Amino acid sequence: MEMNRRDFAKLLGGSLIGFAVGGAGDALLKIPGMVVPLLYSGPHVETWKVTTCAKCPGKCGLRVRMIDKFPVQAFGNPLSPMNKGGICPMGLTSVENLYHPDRLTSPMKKVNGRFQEISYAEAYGILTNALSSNGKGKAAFVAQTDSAFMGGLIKQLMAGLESEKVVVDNFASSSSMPFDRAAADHPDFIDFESCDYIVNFGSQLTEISESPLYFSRSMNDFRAKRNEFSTFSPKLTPDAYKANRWVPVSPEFYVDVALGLAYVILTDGTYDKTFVGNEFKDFDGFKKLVMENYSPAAVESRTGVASKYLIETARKFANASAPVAYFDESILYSSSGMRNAYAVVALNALKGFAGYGKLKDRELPDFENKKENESPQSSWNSRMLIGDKDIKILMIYRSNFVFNSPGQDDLRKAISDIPMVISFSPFIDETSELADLIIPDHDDLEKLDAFSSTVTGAPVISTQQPVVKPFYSTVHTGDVIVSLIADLKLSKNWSCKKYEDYLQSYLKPVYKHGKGMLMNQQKPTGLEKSLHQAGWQMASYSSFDEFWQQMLKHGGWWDPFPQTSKYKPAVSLTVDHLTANGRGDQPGKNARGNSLKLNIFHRNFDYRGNMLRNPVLTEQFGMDKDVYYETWIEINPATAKRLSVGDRTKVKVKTGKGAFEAFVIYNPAVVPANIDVPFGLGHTASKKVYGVNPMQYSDAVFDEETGKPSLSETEVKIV
Amino acid sequence: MKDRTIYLIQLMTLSFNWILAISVTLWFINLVVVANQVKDTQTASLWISILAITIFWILAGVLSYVFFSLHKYADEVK
Amino acid sequence: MPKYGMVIDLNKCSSCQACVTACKIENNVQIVSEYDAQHGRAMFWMKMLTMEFEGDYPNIRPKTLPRNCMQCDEPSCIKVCPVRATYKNEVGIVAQIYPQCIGCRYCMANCPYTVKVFNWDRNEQPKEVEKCYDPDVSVRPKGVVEKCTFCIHRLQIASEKAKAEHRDMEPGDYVPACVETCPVDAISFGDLDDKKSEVSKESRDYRSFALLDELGTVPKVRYLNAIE
Amino acid sequence: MSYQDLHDEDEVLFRPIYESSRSFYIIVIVLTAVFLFGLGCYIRQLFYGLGATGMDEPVSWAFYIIDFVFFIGISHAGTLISAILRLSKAEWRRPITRMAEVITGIVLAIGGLHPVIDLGRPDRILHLFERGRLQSPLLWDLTSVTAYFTASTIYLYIPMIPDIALLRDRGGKLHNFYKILAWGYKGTPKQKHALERAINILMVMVIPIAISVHTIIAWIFGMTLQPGWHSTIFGPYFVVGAIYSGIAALVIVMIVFRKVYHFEDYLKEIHFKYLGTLLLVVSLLWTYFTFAEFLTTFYGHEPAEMRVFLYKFVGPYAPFFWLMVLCNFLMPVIVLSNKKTKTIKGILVASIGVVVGMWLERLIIIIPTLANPRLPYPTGMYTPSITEIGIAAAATSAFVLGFMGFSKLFPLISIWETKEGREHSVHEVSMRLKEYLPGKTEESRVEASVKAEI
Repeated sequence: MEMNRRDFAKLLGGSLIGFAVGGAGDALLKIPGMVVPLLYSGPHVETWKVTTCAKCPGKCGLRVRMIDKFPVQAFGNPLSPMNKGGICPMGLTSVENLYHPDRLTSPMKKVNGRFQEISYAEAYGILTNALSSNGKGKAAFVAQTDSAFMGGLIKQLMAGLESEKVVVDNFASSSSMPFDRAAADHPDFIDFESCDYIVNFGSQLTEISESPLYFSRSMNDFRAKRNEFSTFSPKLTPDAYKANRWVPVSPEFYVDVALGLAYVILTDGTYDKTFVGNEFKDFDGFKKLVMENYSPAAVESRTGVASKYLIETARKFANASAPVAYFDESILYSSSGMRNAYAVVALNALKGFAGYGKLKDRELPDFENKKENESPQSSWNSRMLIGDKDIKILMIYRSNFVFNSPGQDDLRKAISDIPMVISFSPFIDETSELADLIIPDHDDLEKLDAFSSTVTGAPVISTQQPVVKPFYSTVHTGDVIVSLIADLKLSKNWSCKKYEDYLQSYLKPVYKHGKGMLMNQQKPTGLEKSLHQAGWQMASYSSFDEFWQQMLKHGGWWDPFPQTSKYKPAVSLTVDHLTANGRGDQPGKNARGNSLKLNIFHRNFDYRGNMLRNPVLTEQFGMDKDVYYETWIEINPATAKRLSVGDRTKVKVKTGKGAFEAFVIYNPAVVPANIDVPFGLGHTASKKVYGVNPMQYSDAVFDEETGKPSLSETEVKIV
Repeated sequence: MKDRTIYLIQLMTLSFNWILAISVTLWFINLVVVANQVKDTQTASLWISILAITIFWILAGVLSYVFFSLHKYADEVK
Repeated sequence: MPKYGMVIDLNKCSSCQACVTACKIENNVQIVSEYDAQHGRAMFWMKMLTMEFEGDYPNIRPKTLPRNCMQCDEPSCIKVCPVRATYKNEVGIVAQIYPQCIGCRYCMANCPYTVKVFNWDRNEQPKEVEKCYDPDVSVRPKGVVEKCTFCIHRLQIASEKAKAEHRDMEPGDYVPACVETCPVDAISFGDLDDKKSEVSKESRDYRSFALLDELGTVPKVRYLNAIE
Repeated sequence: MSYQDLHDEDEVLFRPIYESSRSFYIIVIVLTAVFLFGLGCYIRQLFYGLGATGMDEPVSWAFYIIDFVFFIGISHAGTLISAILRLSKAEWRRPITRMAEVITGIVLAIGGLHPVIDLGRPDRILHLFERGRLQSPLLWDLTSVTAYFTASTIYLYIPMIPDIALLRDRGGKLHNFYKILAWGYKGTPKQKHALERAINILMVMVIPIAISVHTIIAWIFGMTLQPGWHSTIFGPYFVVGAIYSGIAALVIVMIVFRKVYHFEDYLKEIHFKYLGTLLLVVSLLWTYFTFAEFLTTFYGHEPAEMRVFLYKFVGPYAPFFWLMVLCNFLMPVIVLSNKKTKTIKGILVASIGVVVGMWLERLIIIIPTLANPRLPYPTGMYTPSITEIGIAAAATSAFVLGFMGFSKLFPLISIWETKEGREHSVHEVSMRLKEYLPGKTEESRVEASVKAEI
């Protein structure tokens, strides 16, 4: 650097001034009052605010630690019935997303392939123009939210736009959808008080489920009572560690396994004959199908599951007084997705759904509407974007579906062919980078929302309150949609101005109903329970406004003593359900062959590909395997030796879609015919790309009914 | 250089060794005091200190002995 | 004076790693760079270890356990520290004095549990992590050794709070972040000398064991064996 | 007698002090460049932290500590050997002792710095003095290395005083420098006597100090609970290893300077043969210790110990281990026990092998243990970074530079001892020999009177 004398003088002067302000400022110069707040870092007062975590379907209560009105940490809310003070890695790091430097700070418009910041008014104008000119019948909406209220709002918008093309990706509704379709109703919870045997078909109860924390606790209690459970899954995930028997099986064979179990029960005659006689409409057809095709020997030859395990499991299932054959959304992730689920529903039906419970109290409007909002899901799904020329407007709410499904190139092309794509994502991710307009949503901690859940056996409404004022010019997507409905006059009698009004309209009946309590105290004692049942209320509020404010303050409302009943639906399941479209039902054929298969598994650090931009989670992602910032594959040592692949070395993994580099981890619990690879890394839209996204290399195999991708049917080679 | 200056410089170099011995001593005394203050490994500190201090003093002593005897006997007639 | 200890019930533990994250964010443990992490310098005070696999495929289960500092009663790290940067305080916690550490890493070499981690590089954190620093815990500079301290800052806060309220500390006033976070209450924490406390009862349970008990380090973190 | 008389006889020993060839300057420049590179590496490490090295989580000690142990081991060349040889009145020691002691002084200073290089916070080094904890073997080490450095420097300096006096008397540019250092030595009998007395005291003192230094370095490892380190044999094992590498280093230095400064007349083949025999004996001793150490480990078959054992024998460190066995046992024993190969060249080859082998031994002791902790941890090969290699190279070049610098200031072979040997010892030794024989001789009485005279 060259420096002449004048520069030096300037520098000297500058540093002198700096000294005067910085060093002697307090004493010598009187700092004007206006400047003080800028210099003063605050009194560091600690406060706690309660909200709800929206990172996964779990709806855990969060206690956010605020220092001078800024959140710094989040822990579990001990008063929430969902998590009782515990919290998972995603919840713990939820504050970091708030401060993430990659967050979008204002609405963005794509001009010549580059995003430009625009004002919200302008963005909203573009959105209303597009919808009013081109909207009716030509719009599609892909959303991912675990809030039934938000989902309902989106459906209301699309109903106003006269479009069926809406999918709200909601774990709870996806999990209950097979019940709704096969039995016209769905169970609300597993009745852990009576349930004494569980067969789990691939669900990761303690990691990814409707409430991982509730299930973690319940499964511990369940086991402490010496109850048994078996898990059929393609990978020994942490929740299968605890299973009394883990039977490795590929997800597309769940249907065979479930029907094989049914075969044993039918042969033994140990099924619930009264229930089946009264409620199972097409039982004879079902029985015929099972008896013809699903003998344990046949199942073994197809799936590789030893018939002794089938028989053992089936007998335990049949002899249990209240068994549950459990599945959730994850059962759908295979080419036989819905058939898997139907088969498990049928298996449950054989024992009269004895382990499932249903909330009797149907007066609560939320739970009435839940059904309307969530299900039956329309048959449209995001895969159907491909080749659909009618869609002129696509709206995307928080769903990174390009990232978490195979066949991404087709999707990308389909999306870029749509003239107007509007994303509400708070980040630039793999999906929102394709959008023409982004109206970023608030961060979870800046947001108002509510979630309902019945999975614990009690109706719970958890509220998410904005613990901090929005940092940037982001807009609550709920507010956008509410004003869209109002401005475009899409609904009659629409009186809501904000999302808050919409939520309140749903929660008013809860207040009027009068039962239950806020999450402001521990679960009431037995005495309080008797008082409660005698008609005493624990309400600490006198008006709806007060109720609403307190609900936000305490993180929600729940009814600790609900009236429940057994779940005894009429089963309308037919043989067609199980042999859907004549596809896939190919008894006797070993579909898997001898080749290695890529099995993509999920971990509890990322649910649907939007969490691993968080530095803490990204670092910890492979910590237990000591792999950091790169994709690893887990391989059975026997397989590895056959392929002469060394432990903790780098290999190239090749599929039909290309090849990627991965770090080899020996894991003797991996199915010898599989190579397990974790889902979550490989966000190509982030500034720094760690690892690869295995979906990108996965074959585009889908369950036709739901459009869920198969995660374990891609042939793979190691080169 | 004058003999006087040279002698002073020599004395200074010798005193380095004494400074070392004395500072080692002070250091160890400090460590023993600290150990005593925090009530932690007092005996071990004491014994190790005694051993180490002795060695350094002997070494300094030997060097001084050589220095002073060389100067003392320098003018002796052969 | 109480003697704090911890018992981790492996029967309940669901390997969810929430304790690991909680520890990381509570104690401002450095997130190292990609290069460092891949070269064995990732820093975790609490870590999920897979000890071994039991059984044969498919009836195989990994034995996993969360491993933090064992807070030994006879700590081998203290013996070798040349500057008293690690010491056992009056409540039995093996604490670290970061400003005193000279970074010789002798304690790391002598810890049989490999719980100590070293700040190999300058502490450069992503912006969002810096914003979420726990104000109660200092951020360690490069070149010092650190490890789990049973969230000793929480003890200080709890005891000062109790003092301000003119009462004695009660069980449950002070728990480390991992204990608070554990979704399945697998970790119990408290006074080992109090025979009535849960942790003391559990530590005398027949299922209880300590890691590398044979070394005579007398860990105050014990485990309850998972049984079928 | 006058010192001027010595000139014609031992002029070759003075020559290096007054004359420097061109190649000398070239070597100095090259080595200084290497040293500066290493210094740069260290400064970079100061800025960026120890992340600049290749160390990681289980392998938290590596190159610096290896070099530390290695250099301190080499330092035993000197003082210990010269003290033992002096003590046992081995007459062939006379041209050797000075070089041995110089090695000690220089290498100790370099080796002693390595733990400081290894520190994460060298700026806090004073905490050792303020809040040190004497139970820590590192403090024992600091003390014993300081004591050894002091003792060996004094032990180098005192026997050098007569030679400095010679240089002073010759005049020249550095006249005042030598005058200061000569401490007024004029060679009077009483001065001589005082000097000899001091040498005798130091000779006895230096041996336990030297042994304690390496024992304590061994205890840094032996006092831990780690598999492969926690061993009672480590103290003597390290001492033997230190003497072994020390002799080898000494032989190399002697051969190099013999060639460069034309000391062939002083360092004769017989010296190397004797040193070769010593090397052979220590080699066998070292092998014995190694065998004992590994056999007990293997026989005990403790799982954690066995992991380390197998890591060395058949695991990733097997190449280094077997190379070490070759360098430290097979090669020296074959070369040194065979008359045909026990030439100066052969001994040089054996010595280089031993120095390399002993460095590998330190590597094999330190890294496999750290890489195999008791709890499951991923193990990976440790690879040094450029920083560590640079600093190791700088340390080596500092050693050579130091030696070269020394040779430009002081004679590398003790002139007065050579002279003394020439004048007195021939007679004294023959007297002594006769004394060993049965019967009292006339000469022994004469010898006694000669001694009394001195």
